[in-house]
Amino acid sequence: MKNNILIIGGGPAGLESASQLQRMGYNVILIEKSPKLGGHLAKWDRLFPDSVPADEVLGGLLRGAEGVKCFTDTDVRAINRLDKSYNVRLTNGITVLSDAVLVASGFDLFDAVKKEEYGYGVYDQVMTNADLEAYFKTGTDRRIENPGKIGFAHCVGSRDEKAGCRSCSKVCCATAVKQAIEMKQAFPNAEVFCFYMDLRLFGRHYEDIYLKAQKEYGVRFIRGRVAEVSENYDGTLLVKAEDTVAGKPLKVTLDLLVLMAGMRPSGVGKAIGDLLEMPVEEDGYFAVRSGIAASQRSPIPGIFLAGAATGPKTLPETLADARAAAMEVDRYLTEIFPDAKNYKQLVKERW
Amino acid sequence: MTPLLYLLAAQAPDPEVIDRIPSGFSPFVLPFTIGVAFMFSWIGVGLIRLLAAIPKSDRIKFAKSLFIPKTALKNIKDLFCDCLFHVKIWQRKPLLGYMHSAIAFGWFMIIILGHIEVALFVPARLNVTRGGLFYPIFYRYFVWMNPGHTTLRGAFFFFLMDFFLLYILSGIALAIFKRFRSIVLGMRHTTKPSLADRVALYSLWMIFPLRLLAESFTADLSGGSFLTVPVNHFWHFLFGDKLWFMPTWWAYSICLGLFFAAMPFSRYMHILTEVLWILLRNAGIEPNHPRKGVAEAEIYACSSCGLCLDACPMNVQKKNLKYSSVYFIRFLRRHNEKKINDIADKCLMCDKCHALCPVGVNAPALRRAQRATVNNAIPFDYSYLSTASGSTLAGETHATLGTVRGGTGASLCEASGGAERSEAVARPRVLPETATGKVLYFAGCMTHLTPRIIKSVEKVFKAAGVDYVFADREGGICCGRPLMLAGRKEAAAKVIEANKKMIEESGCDTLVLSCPICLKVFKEEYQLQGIRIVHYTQFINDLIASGKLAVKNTGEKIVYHDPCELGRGCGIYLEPRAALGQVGTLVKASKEYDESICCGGSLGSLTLDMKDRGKISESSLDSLLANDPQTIVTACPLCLKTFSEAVSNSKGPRKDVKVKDFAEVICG
Amino acid sequence: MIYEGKQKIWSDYQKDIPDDHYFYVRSCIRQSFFPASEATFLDITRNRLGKDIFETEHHTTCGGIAYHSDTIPQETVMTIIARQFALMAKHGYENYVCSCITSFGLYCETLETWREFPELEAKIRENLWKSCKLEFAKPKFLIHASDLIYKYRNQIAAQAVRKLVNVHTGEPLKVVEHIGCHYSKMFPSKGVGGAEYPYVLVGMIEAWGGEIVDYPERRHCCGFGFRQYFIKGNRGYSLSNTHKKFESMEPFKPDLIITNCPGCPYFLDRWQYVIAESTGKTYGQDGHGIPALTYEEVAGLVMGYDPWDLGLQTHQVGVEPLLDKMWVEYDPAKKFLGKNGKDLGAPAPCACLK
Amino acid sequence: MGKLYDLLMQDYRLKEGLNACINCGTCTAICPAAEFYRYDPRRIVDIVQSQDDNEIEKLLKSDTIWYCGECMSCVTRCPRKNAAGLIIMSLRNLSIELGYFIESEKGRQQFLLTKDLCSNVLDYGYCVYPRRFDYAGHPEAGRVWEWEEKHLDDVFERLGGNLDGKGPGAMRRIPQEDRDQLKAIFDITGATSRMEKVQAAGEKKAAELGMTMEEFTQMVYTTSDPKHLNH
Amino acid sequence: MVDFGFGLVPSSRINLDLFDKDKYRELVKIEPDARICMACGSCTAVCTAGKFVHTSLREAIEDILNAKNDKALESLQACQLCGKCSMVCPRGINTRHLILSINKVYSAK
Repeated sequence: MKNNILIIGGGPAGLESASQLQRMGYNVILIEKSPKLGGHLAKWDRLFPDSVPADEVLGGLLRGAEGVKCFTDTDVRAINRLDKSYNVRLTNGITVLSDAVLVASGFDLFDAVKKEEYGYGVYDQVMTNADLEAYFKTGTDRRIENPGKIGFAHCVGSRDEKAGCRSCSKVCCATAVKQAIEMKQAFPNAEVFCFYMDLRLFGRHYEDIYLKAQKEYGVRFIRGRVAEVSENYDGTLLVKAEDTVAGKPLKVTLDLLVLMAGMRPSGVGKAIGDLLEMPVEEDGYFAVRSGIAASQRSPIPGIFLAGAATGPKTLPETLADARAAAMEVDRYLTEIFPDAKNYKQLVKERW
Repeated sequence: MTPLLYLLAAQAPDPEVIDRIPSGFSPFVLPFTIGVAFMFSWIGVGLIRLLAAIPKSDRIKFAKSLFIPKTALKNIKDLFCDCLFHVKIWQRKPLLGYMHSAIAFGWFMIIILGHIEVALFVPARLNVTRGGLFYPIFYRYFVWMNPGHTTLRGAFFFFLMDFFLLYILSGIALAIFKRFRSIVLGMRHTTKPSLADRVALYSLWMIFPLRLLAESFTADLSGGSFLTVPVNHFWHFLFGDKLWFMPTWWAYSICLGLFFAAMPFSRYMHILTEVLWILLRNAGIEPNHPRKGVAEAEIYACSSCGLCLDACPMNVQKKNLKYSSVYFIRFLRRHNEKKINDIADKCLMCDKCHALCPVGVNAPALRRAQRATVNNAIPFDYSYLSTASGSTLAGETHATLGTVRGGTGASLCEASGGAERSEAVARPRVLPETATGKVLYFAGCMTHLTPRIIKSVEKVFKAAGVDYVFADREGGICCGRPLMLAGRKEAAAKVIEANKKMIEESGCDTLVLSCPICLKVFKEEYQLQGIRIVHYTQFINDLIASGKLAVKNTGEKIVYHDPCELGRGCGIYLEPRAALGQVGTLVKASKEYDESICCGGSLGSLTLDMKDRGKISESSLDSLLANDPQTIVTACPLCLKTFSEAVSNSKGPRKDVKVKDFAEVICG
Repeated sequence: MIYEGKQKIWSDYQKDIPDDHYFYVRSCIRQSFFPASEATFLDITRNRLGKDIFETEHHTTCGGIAYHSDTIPQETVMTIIARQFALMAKHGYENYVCSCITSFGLYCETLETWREFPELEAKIRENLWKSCKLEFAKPKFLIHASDLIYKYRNQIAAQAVRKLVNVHTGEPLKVVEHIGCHYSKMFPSKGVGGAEYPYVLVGMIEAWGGEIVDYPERRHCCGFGFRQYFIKGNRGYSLSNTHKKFESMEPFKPDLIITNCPGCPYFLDRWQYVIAESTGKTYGQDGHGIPALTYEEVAGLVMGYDPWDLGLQTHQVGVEPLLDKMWVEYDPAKKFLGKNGKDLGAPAPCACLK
Repeated sequence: MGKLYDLLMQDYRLKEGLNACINCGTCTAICPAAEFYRYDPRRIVDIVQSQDDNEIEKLLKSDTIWYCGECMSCVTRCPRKNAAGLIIMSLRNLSIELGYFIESEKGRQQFLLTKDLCSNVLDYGYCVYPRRFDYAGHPEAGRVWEWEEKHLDDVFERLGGNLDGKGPGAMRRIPQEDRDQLKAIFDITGATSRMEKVQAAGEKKAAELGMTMEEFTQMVYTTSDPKHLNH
Repeated sequence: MVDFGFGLVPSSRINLDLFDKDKYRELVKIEPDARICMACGSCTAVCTAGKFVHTSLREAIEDILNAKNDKALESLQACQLCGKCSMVCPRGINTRHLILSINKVYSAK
């Protein structure tokens, strides 16, 4: 055994698959572009639906991946495909000869500035879900000073063809409900409004937190997408939407508006994908061999995918996907890879 | 009677009984006298206020009722059966009945006999100015028995007095025991006594032992019988010849005084008020206010016995005990508006407390009256009903149903027409084109949520060849009962008026209802002249009995649930059972007929939440499934829906029990 | 408000505006109500900036108002537009500058629709040939007249005799910008600065020393609504929309409103008059209104044109307080004189609006 | 799929303006008409995409489609690239084509609009012509317009205009040949026949209502039922 | 004041700033279920009164939250309290009490 496996991306998907593959006895090399492992998880405070501390989950992932060779601040400089392995030159000068490459490049948060009408980066009191998590972690944010009225705008950069992203980001509804509750906990006298188009609370316990938000915290859910944000003379925000249930336009003055920025394909991941000539689908995420039967395999033999690199996923889905990817890598390295003579034939039959 | 008693006394040649204390007074009688005088004046004033609060017409009705022989006879019967013998309690809980009747009847007899004794032996003392108020009570203190002239007559009374004292004491013993171990007497819950209750209660407990003590201390002077005389001997044996008996008479008097003084503020007020309540009730006067007038008699007639605690289906959860009728009445007495409203709103109106109440206090009616004080004033606009019922006139066949207008999806063209609301008025199809039948079937709102009832009823009607008209096939208006239950009498009247018009114009002679909620209000409030109002269980049972409908007995083990409004509400218990007996084998529920437990779905309660309702459904199911039936049959759409959901939500084998509607089972 | 955030967005919406040789088409409403503005535009571009800007007497309305009042079919308006394009091509121009925002939007939409549905363009070509025996060429650049002033804003500033500054306080004037809806709301990339934070007027104000005011209803329509104004019974709609904007800008106390749309300055001006006369409410200082000027009028003021040459007397809201703030010299006596000092009398005074 | 929907789909504005609507309400949220009329553009788009001919017909005969001011603000915000404004325009177009517009109070206004605007275009080559913009009919144009109206030629002269003059300039007289071309365009592209159709529908309606054309015109110009408004 | 033959038109825009927090708190206190409506419309779909005139508990709840208290009462004034809505509500809202409570709280001036 002891094949080399290169994992690109040190977020939850990369860490979990690294941990699994290492356990199987492979030699795992994990690279991470940023200085820190953990991806977006490292920036999050608590996780829906049960408000588990993100650090706790990340700690578990990091412990699992102990022993894996991790290079942070590292990107891929060049990749060339050898007979059936990959020769990967990293930006830190190291060259890895890898028998399988697992791309776990994750996602980028939608750049909320692009939704110009919401005024992120223009109006003082507009922030994103990530900003709010940072506030929860650090306890400070210049925008948050005992807000009386707080709004959450769902679907910012999701289900929006104008913003170039038709798909649903899957996690924002639950995140918004979670954050709405957390804001109510922090500011019990605040009025909290969630502007949604559909509440996509499909997971286990998700509906419970929705009910809890209504019943215990009195969060107001308004079915209508935020259409326009502007700044009042006193610096508060004027938010307009339609209450589509009532069929009437609506306005509300808010002290804080939180934009639920959705998931976009990772820009860094895209660059690596280009090096590997990995195909992407219309939505910008990497294409897979088969969306149902082989969703961890790239169309290119020897290249595997895990986590949000293949589309928006919740954290448990990402971890499950990472474990599945590890199994797929193992299957490839034991069933297809060893037979050098028939490699091409086997790929044709079994990839 | 008095002259006769004097006559009897005069016949005695030599006094058998000698007035021991010529003044006929001793200071120890004061506590009693004060207490009883206080009570009588309190009651006197209360009675005047109460009668004043009754509308004049009712007052006249009341006065007249006292002289109508039939009512008078019923009054006497009820007074004896309810006030003295507590027949209703006997019927359900014999031991408890014995306890109540021992105290009530025993005490009553002791008072009567005491007066007879005075009348016989010292008739002059009956005069109020000569101690008539207390003398008969403390007779044994004031007299000296002439040992040379003992007669059988005297001994007879001594015996009777001792007998009834013993009788009472046995009741008291049970009462004391009940306070600590109520379950033995068949009560799972007992009332929590208030302060006045406690004073009166402990006084009551003490009165008769003290009387025994006092009378036995003086038994060698004033005579006694099998109880007092031996006890007297015992005292002599214990204390020698010098018995100083004043303290015991004082204590006896004080306890009596305390009891009577506390009485107006305690549950024992019922002892006297019950009499008035029975008279008012039998006169047919109904409360129009939850606290004033007749209601006052009613709430003071409540003995706080607590039988309603066990009757109430909500009390399957201990936290709901506080919503029971007994507490409702207690708070009514105390004028605690907040609590009164809370309790009034919580009740399911299943009427079981009323059915089981020994004094027939109609607490649900009082609750409705209370709800009315809050809810009757809520504004409403039923102007559309006139249009709705107007369309029932023959020839109106182009019925269209209104669309429900919502935010999304619905047509918005009307949105531009300002008359959106009025334009949306639809006319219900009340009578189809071929309205020749004399039978009108009215399904009601709830039945429309359980279409299987409608389907089965129509199937049965068809099989039996019933020529009928389906009054509300396309949906009608509400019967008004839910509004009545919420205390919205005026609103209900409008709904009733509209429905009544529709029914009268239909020309039917029989109105068949499948919803007991409708049935109750149609029967009580609609006053449909010449139209027979029947529940479909009755109607179908008649069809079977007259051979028009053939049914097959499948031998299925069936338990029948008595819906509140059908059983307790309309007294229909037997017809559904008779019919069901023809299609299956009926098994018993542990509580049935008028003790049937509400399914929990009742519209009566305004504030009971889903969880609490679920608990009630569970307990009702427990009762129904006592004898392992295969199928639960009910004859109310609300029960059907509630039980169906409760069964499907429950775990274990219970899930396999089928819940069916009466008509569904009949048509097999 | 984070200014850098806006700058970032502005940098994303820069529009190619050609340097010279423009084919100019007029606006029906501006000609009718603000003839001096178009005259000033031509004077500035031709005489002050030395640009070649051509106007032919043969061009007509684009039909936009009739079209947006739903009185003529889409094909009709497109054929009229095609005829305008044919005139441009005939005179050898390819930079099409229009004075009207409705036209500008309609030209954009037409070109976009033709791009998407070439068969429609062919049909229009055929229509134009059948009706006028003309052939058209699509413009290389389609620009609005305000785009041109924007482009030359700094040159204008260099020639300016005064700034948009309150000379009494030394503070910059607070200016509200109002962009015609059809400028960039349909095609954000066709407008300088995009649809949400258009820069076309903001750029001018900044260059000329004023301070821009961003108020909540800034993006909102003036309420013209075509049929909603032309029919008297509908005018409540139009009035109410402007009213909403003024209620929203009121706390910011603006000195001036600058517009780039034909109808907007008329409505923002006259509805203030109607609000004042029918409710008593005024939005400027001491019972005055807030002057709503065209960008040419503002450019003319900073360049030292005589206010009565600019036609400021045809605004119902008096401009004198603004002129005083800017230290513009004017002769009140000449305000309503005709050419060569002809006495034309003066408008009747308003009951409420000063 | 309905017949009316098919007719609508022939309109390029609908082809351009209708993608699958997700009912998010951004259009209504910022719609100037939705704020002051009983109007919800989202629901209109929803009805059109339902392809339900009954509902579409109701729409075509209703006041609802005439509330829009065609400011096109909705176009900016729609996340699905719909254009409610364009959809309204194609509905109005069809309503006029089928003669349904005359059924509603607001639709009927097309009678007046068509008459005035088209004749402005054909007679002068302008949509708006100051001599036809009278203070009496437009009191809101203010005292200053009252004055201008009196001295129109002088004011234009003073302001560098060329009212009814030769050659280029503001409000010049557009040469007859150009106006002839506009007429030819009107004839060929259906505008002329539309004018005739609308005129005839108006005359018929006036007769139905037992009004003279003056009365009818006055009614159409001034009436506005409060039912159009939200309260 | 001059009459121009037309005038300002009232805005129908829902203004959440006008929402009456105190009254709502009062409502929630007597009927907490007010908070848990998810606007599914089941109540309105089965409404007995709704067959004749516009009646909707869903809308009434919405109207209250949208600061249109009078409209909420209007949406309920035809209600017959028949209770069908309580049987179909997926959240188990005690609809009848909610209706009564809305009336009690919001008809009190």
